[in-house]
Amino acid sequence: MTKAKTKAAAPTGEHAAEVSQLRILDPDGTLIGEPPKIEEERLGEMLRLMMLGRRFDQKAIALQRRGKLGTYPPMSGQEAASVGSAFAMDPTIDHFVPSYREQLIMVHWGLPFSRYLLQRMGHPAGSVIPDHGRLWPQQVALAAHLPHAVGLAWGLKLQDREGVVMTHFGDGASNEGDFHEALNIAGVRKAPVIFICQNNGWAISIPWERQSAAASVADRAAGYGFPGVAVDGNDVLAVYTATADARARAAAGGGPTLIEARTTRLGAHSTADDPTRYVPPEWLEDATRRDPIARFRTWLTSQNMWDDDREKAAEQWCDDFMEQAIQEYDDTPKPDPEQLFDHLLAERGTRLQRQRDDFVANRETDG
Amino acid sequence: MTKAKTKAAAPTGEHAAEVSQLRILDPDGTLIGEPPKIEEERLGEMLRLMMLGRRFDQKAIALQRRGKLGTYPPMSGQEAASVGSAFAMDPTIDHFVPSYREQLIMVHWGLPFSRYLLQRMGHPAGSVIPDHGRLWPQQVALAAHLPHAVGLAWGLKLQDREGVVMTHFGDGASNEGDFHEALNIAGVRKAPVIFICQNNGWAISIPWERQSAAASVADRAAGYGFPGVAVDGNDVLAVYTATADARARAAAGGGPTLIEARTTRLGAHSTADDPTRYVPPEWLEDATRRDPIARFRTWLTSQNMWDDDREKAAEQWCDDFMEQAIQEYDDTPKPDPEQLFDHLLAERGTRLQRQRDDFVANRETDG
Amino acid sequence: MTVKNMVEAIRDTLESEMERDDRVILLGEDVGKSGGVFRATDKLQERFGADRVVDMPVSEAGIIGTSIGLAGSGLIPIAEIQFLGFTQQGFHQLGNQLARMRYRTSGSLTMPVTIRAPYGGGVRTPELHSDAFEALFAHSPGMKLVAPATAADAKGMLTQAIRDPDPVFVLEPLRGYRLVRDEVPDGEHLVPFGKARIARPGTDVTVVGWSAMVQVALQAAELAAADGIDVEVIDLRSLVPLDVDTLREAVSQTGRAVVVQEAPFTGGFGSEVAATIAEEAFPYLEAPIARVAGFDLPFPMPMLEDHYIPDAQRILRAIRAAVDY
Amino acid sequence: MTVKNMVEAIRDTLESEMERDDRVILLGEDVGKSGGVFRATDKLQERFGADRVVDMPVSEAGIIGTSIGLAGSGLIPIAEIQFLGFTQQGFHQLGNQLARMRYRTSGSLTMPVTIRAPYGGGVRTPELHSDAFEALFAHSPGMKLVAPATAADAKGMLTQAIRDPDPVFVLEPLRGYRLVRDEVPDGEHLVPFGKARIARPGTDVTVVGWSAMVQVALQAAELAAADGIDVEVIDLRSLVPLDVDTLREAVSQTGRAVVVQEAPFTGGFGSEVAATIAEEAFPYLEAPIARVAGFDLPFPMPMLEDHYIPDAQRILRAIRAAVDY
Ligand SMILES: Cc1ncc(C[n+]2csc(CCOP(=O)(O)OP(=O)(O)O)c2C)c(N)n1
Ligand SMILES: Cc1ncc(C[n+]2csc(CCOP(=O)(O)OP(=O)(O)O)c2C)c(N)n1
Ligand SMILES: [Mg+2]
Ligand SMILES: [Mg+2]
Repeated sequence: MTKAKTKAAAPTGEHAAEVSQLRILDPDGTLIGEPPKIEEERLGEMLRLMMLGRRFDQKAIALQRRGKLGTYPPMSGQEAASVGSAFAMDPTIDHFVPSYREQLIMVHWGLPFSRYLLQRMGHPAGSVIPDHGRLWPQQVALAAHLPHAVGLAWGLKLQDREGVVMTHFGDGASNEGDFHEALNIAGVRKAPVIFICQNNGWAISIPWERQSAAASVADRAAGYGFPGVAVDGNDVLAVYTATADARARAAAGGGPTLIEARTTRLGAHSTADDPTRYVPPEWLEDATRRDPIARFRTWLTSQNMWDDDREKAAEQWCDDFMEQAIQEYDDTPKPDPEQLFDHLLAERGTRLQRQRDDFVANRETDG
Repeated sequence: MTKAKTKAAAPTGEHAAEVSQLRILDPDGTLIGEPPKIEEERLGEMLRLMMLGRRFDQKAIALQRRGKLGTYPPMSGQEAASVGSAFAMDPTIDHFVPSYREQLIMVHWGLPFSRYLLQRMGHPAGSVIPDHGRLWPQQVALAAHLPHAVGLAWGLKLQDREGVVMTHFGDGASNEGDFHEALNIAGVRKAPVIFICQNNGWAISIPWERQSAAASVADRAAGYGFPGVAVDGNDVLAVYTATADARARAAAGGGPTLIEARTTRLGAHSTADDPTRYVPPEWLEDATRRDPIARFRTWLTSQNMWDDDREKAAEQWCDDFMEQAIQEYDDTPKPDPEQLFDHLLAERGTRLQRQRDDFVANRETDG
Repeated sequence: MTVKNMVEAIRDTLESEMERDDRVILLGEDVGKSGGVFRATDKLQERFGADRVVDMPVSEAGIIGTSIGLAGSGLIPIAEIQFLGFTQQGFHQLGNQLARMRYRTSGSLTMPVTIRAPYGGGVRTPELHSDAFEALFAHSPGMKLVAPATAADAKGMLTQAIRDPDPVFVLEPLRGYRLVRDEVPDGEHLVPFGKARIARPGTDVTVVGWSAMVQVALQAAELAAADGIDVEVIDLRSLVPLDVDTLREAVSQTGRAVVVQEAPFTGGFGSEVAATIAEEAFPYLEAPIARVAGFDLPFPMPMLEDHYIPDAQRILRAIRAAVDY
Repeated sequence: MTVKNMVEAIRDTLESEMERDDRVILLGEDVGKSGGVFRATDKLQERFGADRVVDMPVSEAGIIGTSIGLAGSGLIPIAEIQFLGFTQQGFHQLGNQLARMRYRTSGSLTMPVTIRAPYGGGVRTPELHSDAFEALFAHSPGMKLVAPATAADAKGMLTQAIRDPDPVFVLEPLRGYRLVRDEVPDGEHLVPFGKARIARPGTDVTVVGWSAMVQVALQAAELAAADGIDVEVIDLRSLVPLDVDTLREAVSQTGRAVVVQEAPFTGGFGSEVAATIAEEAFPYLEAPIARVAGFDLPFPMPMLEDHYIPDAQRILRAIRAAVDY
C-alpha cells in the first residue's frame, strides 16, 4: 500500500523539526493518500465517537467547575489519535492498557462513562474495570504501565492466546526509564504489543523541544529492533492505517510497533492547569486549524458519507449518551466509608482487620 | 576524513547482525582506513598500556585466588576500548566517570593501581579518588553513573569550564532506564559528554541477542538527537578516532556522542563467575582471534614502530609498575575499625557519634 | 516578620538563596515558565534565566542523577520532584547514589544537593499523588530528611538544606502550601537540623507529629484542653537527624506519648519515633506509646480520604486513652 | 526429610512448583543457562525451556513491570532480582504498582507475583550488594514481605508465596545460601504467613530476629546460657503480615526484649517490631526494648563489614543489659 509521506512541522511549532510522517488527509480534509478500507457505517461511528470525546471534555469540565468532579484531563484535539487507533483494534479480543487521557478508548473498550466519572470523582466504584479483563485501569505514573502492557502481550503469546495489546502514553512519558526498558523487552520477546505515543507537543508546560533533542519519538524504535512510525495524529485515517498495520504484524508474530501520533492538546493539561502561562497563542491558533474532527468531517462530507442529518443524529446520540452517563453518575450512592478497607489483599489480615474494627467502632461512638 | 566502514559480525557470533562499524585495522593488523595522527612515542605508550591491562588481570586473578583480593572484573580482550578512548582524551582537563571494568582508564587518569587493589580488597583507603577531581569513583550499579556524567558535563558547560566528560558502561547497562534518561537529558542540554558503551557481547551470561532485538547500541542515539557510532572495539585506532572526533565536537559545543565499542570479553565476568557454563567454545575461539593487543602490535611492528627491544622494555615497564603497585598494596596497614564511622556526612551527628562511642567502648571492653 | 503561606515562603527562600549564591540552580518538571505546579518557583526563571531554573524532561531518576553530577561540577542543585510518589521512579539515585557519594569516596566527593517534594493528602488528588511515604527516605544513611510544618520553618529549613554540604530531602506538606500561613522572619533565617520544635507546651501527654500532622495535633490539643488535658505538641520537623534529646526530655516529663503520622501504620517513621521514646524514656512511661496513623492501605480514593488521614478526633482518642490508662 | 542448604531448598521448590503448575514462570538476570549467580535456578531452563525460565535484559523495573503484565495474562511469575540493592532500580514498580493493582481496581485485577532477592552481608561483596534494606519493602500496603532463616522455611514460605493470590516479596539471606543447612520436609510443605517461629524457647529475655540474624541470635543465646540467662529466640520470618500475637505473648512472659536487625539502626524494621512490642506488652516490660542493629551507615567496605554486622557479642551485651536493668 502506498502512503503519502509529508513533511510536517513539529506539533509545538517552535524549532519545528522536519519529520516524515504518514498522512492520508490533509489538514483541510483533502485526501492525499490511500484511505484504509473501512465501511461507511463504521466511518460514521468513528466521527461520532470523536464528537463524543469533545463532548466528554465540555461536560466534565463543567462538572469539575461546579465541584461535581475531581481533576479532569481533557483530550480535545487528540480525538483522532484515540479513535483512529481504537477502531483499528478489536476490543472483543484485543487488550488496552491506558494512561490517563484515554477516556474515549476506555469507553470504546466497554467502560461505562459514568464509571469513568466516578473514578475521577474519587468514588471506589469507579475503580472497577470491566469483567472481560481486556481493559486495564488508568495509569497515573508516566510510562509505568508500559512494562505491564509488554508483560501482558508476552503472556498472551506464551499461552498461544489470540489478541494484541495496545497501550497509549504521552511524549513526556517517553522520556521515562520505564519506556526504554519496556520497549526493549517487547522487542527481544517479540511481544504482540503496539505502543502509541500521543505526542501532543507538551508534557504539562514543557514543549517537546525542551524535553528532547530527538526529532521524533518514533526514531527511538530503531534502538529496540522494531519499526517506529510517525503519523499525523490529527488524521484519523493515518492513525487507523498505522495501527491496523501494526496489529496485523503483531498478530502474525512479527512483534511490536511504536507509533508516534503527532497531535495537539487544545486545552489545558488538566482542569488544575493554566496553559495561558506557557502555551504561545500562535501555537494554539495553529493547532486549532488542525482540528481532527473538522478535518475528518470535511472529508466524509466530500465523500457524501456525512451530511446535516447525520450530524444531527450524531449530536443526538452524544446527548443521549451523556445524559444517561450523568444520570447513572448522579444516581450512584456515596461510598460507604468502610469500603476503605476492601480489596487490599485476598484476605484482610489481622492488623488491618483490627484497624477496620476500630474504625467502625469509633464511627459508631462518634456519630 | 575518510573512514573504512566494514560489515562485521556481532560480537557474540550467534544470530550475528550486520552492523556498520568503523574499523581502521583489520583483525590481522592490516591498515584498511586512515590512521589517526598520533606520534610514534604515544602509539608505543598505548600498546604498553594495553599490555599493562592484560597484566593487571593476570596479577589480580592470582591475588584473588590466594585470598589476597576480593572479586575482580577482568578486562582482557577489552584493552583497545579502554586505551583507545582514554588516549583520545586529556586527563589534565577532561573528566572520567567509570563503571567497574575501567581500571586501566582509571590508572591513566591518575589513580594509583595499589589504591585500586585496596578498593577491590575492601580497604577504605581504596575509596579515595585523586584530588584533581576529574576521576569519579567506580560505579557498581549498572548505568547509574550515566546521569552523573551528564550532570557533570552540563555543569562544566554552565560554568564555562573547559573539559569534556567521558563515561563507560556495558551493553547490559544500556538496557537500564538510567541509560535512556541520561542520554536524553544530555541531548537536550547539549552536554559535552561522550558515552562509550563497551559492548563485549555479554551481560554476565546473557548475550546481546537475548538482551535486545536492536542490532546495535549505537542505533539508540538517534532517539536522543545526537550521533551514535559503532566501532570495532578491538581496533584501538578506530576507538581512538571515534573518541577524538566526539571530543572535538563536544568541546566545540556540539553536544554528546554515543560510541559503541564492539569488543570481546575474553575472561570471566568476574572472578566469581564461571563462563564455561554459558560461553560457547566457538565464540571464545573467534574472540581470541580478534585479540586487540596482537592486532595493534602487528601493525606497529609492520610500521617499524615496534620491535623486540621495545617489547622487552614494555614488559619491563609493566613488571616494574606491577611490582611497585603490589609493594604499596602490601605495605598498606589494615584499616582501623573505627574508620567505619568516617565520611558519612560533614558532621557525624549525635546518633552516629553515640554508635561510634559504644563501638569504641565495647572494643576496649572485649579486648 | 511577614505573614506568608508556605509556598510563598518556599518561593521567596529559593529566590533569595539563588541571589545570594550563583552556584545555586533549580531543576525539575515544569519549574520554568509554569513556575511549578504549585508555583513554588513562580517567576524565578524570568528572573534567573533558563540556565538556572531548568525545565527537565519527565525523568525523575535523571533529575536526581544529573543533580549528583551538577554537584560534582561545583554547583548547588535544588531538584524539585513534582509529587513525592514519583520520587520512586528515581529511588535508586537517592539512597544508593546521592546519599553515598561522600562515604563511597572516603570524603573525596561531596553532594550539596537539596531535593524538594510536596507530599501528603487532603486535597483530593488522583492516585499516587498523596501518599505520605517519608519512611522510605529515612533509612538512607548519608541523606538528611526534614519536614517543616510552618512557613517560617519552611524558610529556615530550606535555607539550611541549600547551605548544607550534604544531601537533604525536604518534604513539603501539599495541603499546607496555601493553608498554612504564619509569620516568617525577614532576612537571614536558618533552622538547624536535629532540633524539634515545641509547638505547644503541655504537661499531661506529649503528642509528636511533623508536617501536616502538626496542625491536626494542635487541634486535638485544643479539644483535649476542653477536657482538662494539657497536651504538649512536638513538631519533630527534622526526621533524620532525629532529636532524641527533646523526645526523651518531653516524655520523661509527661510520661505519656502519642505519635502521629499520616502514612500507613506498619513500617512508618512513627515506629522509629515510638521505638526511640520507648527506649529512651522507659522509666518514665505511664502508658503505652500510641501510634495514630493512616491505615495499612495505599492512600485511598479522594471520596474516602478524609476517613483515612488521621484527624483531631482520632488523636484525641489516643490522648484520652493514654491519660486513662 | 532431606538435609539441604538454603539455595538447594529454593531451587528444588522452584522446580516442584513449576512442575505442579505450568502457569509458573521464572524471570530474571542470568537465571537461564547460568542458573542464577547463586545457582538458585540451576538446570531449570534445561528442564522447563527458555520460555518458562527467562533470561531478562538488565532492567529491574522491566522485570518487575513485565511480571505485573504476565500476571494479568493469567501466568504466575516469579521474578528474581540478582541482589536486593538493585530492586531500587525497579522500586516504583513495586509499592506503587504491583502492590496496588488489586486495590486500584477494587479487586478486579489480582497479582499472584513472587519477587525473590538475596540480601544482607557477610560474604565480602562489592558495594551495593549487601545492604539489608528490608524496611524499604515493608511499607507498601498490598505486598507481603517474608524472610526465612532456615532451608525448611525457605521451602515452606516460597511455596506459600508462589501460591498466594497476592504479591509476596521473599528475602533470602545471601550468606545463608550455602551456610544454612537443615532438614527440609519432603513433598508438600507450606508455611503460612503471619506466624513467627520460636527458634529457641527461653524464659528470661526474648530476642527477635529474622533471616541471617536468627543464627547470630542463637549463638548469642548459647553464650548467655553459659551466664545462666535463658534466652528465647523468635524467628519473625514473616515481616508483613507481622505476628503481633506471638510477640505480645512472648514478651509478656519474659518481660524483656531485644530486637536484632542487620540494617542500619534508624528507620529499620526493627523499629516497627520494637514499637509494636512496646505497645502490646507494655504492662509486662521490665526493661527497655533494645534494638541491636547495623550502624547508621551504608553497608561498609568488605574489610570492615565484620565490625558492622551485629554479632553474638553485641546481642549478648544487649541481653545482659536487659537482664541487669
Ligand atoms: C512518573 C511521573 N512523573 C511525573 C508525573 C506528573 N505528571 C503528570 S502528567 C505529566 C506530563 C505528562 O506529559 P505527557 O506524557 O506528554 O502526557 P500528556 O499529559 O501530554 O498527555 C507529569 C509530569 C507523573 N504523573 N508520573
Ligand atoms: C542495576 C544493576 N543491576 C544488576 C547488577 C548485577 N550485575 C553486575 S554486572 C551485570 C552485567 C553487566 O553487563 P554489562 O553492562 O554488559 O557490563 P560487563 O560486565 O559486560 O562489562 C549485572 C547484571 C548491577 N550491578 N546493577
Ligand atoms: Mg504530552
Ligand atoms: Mg557486557
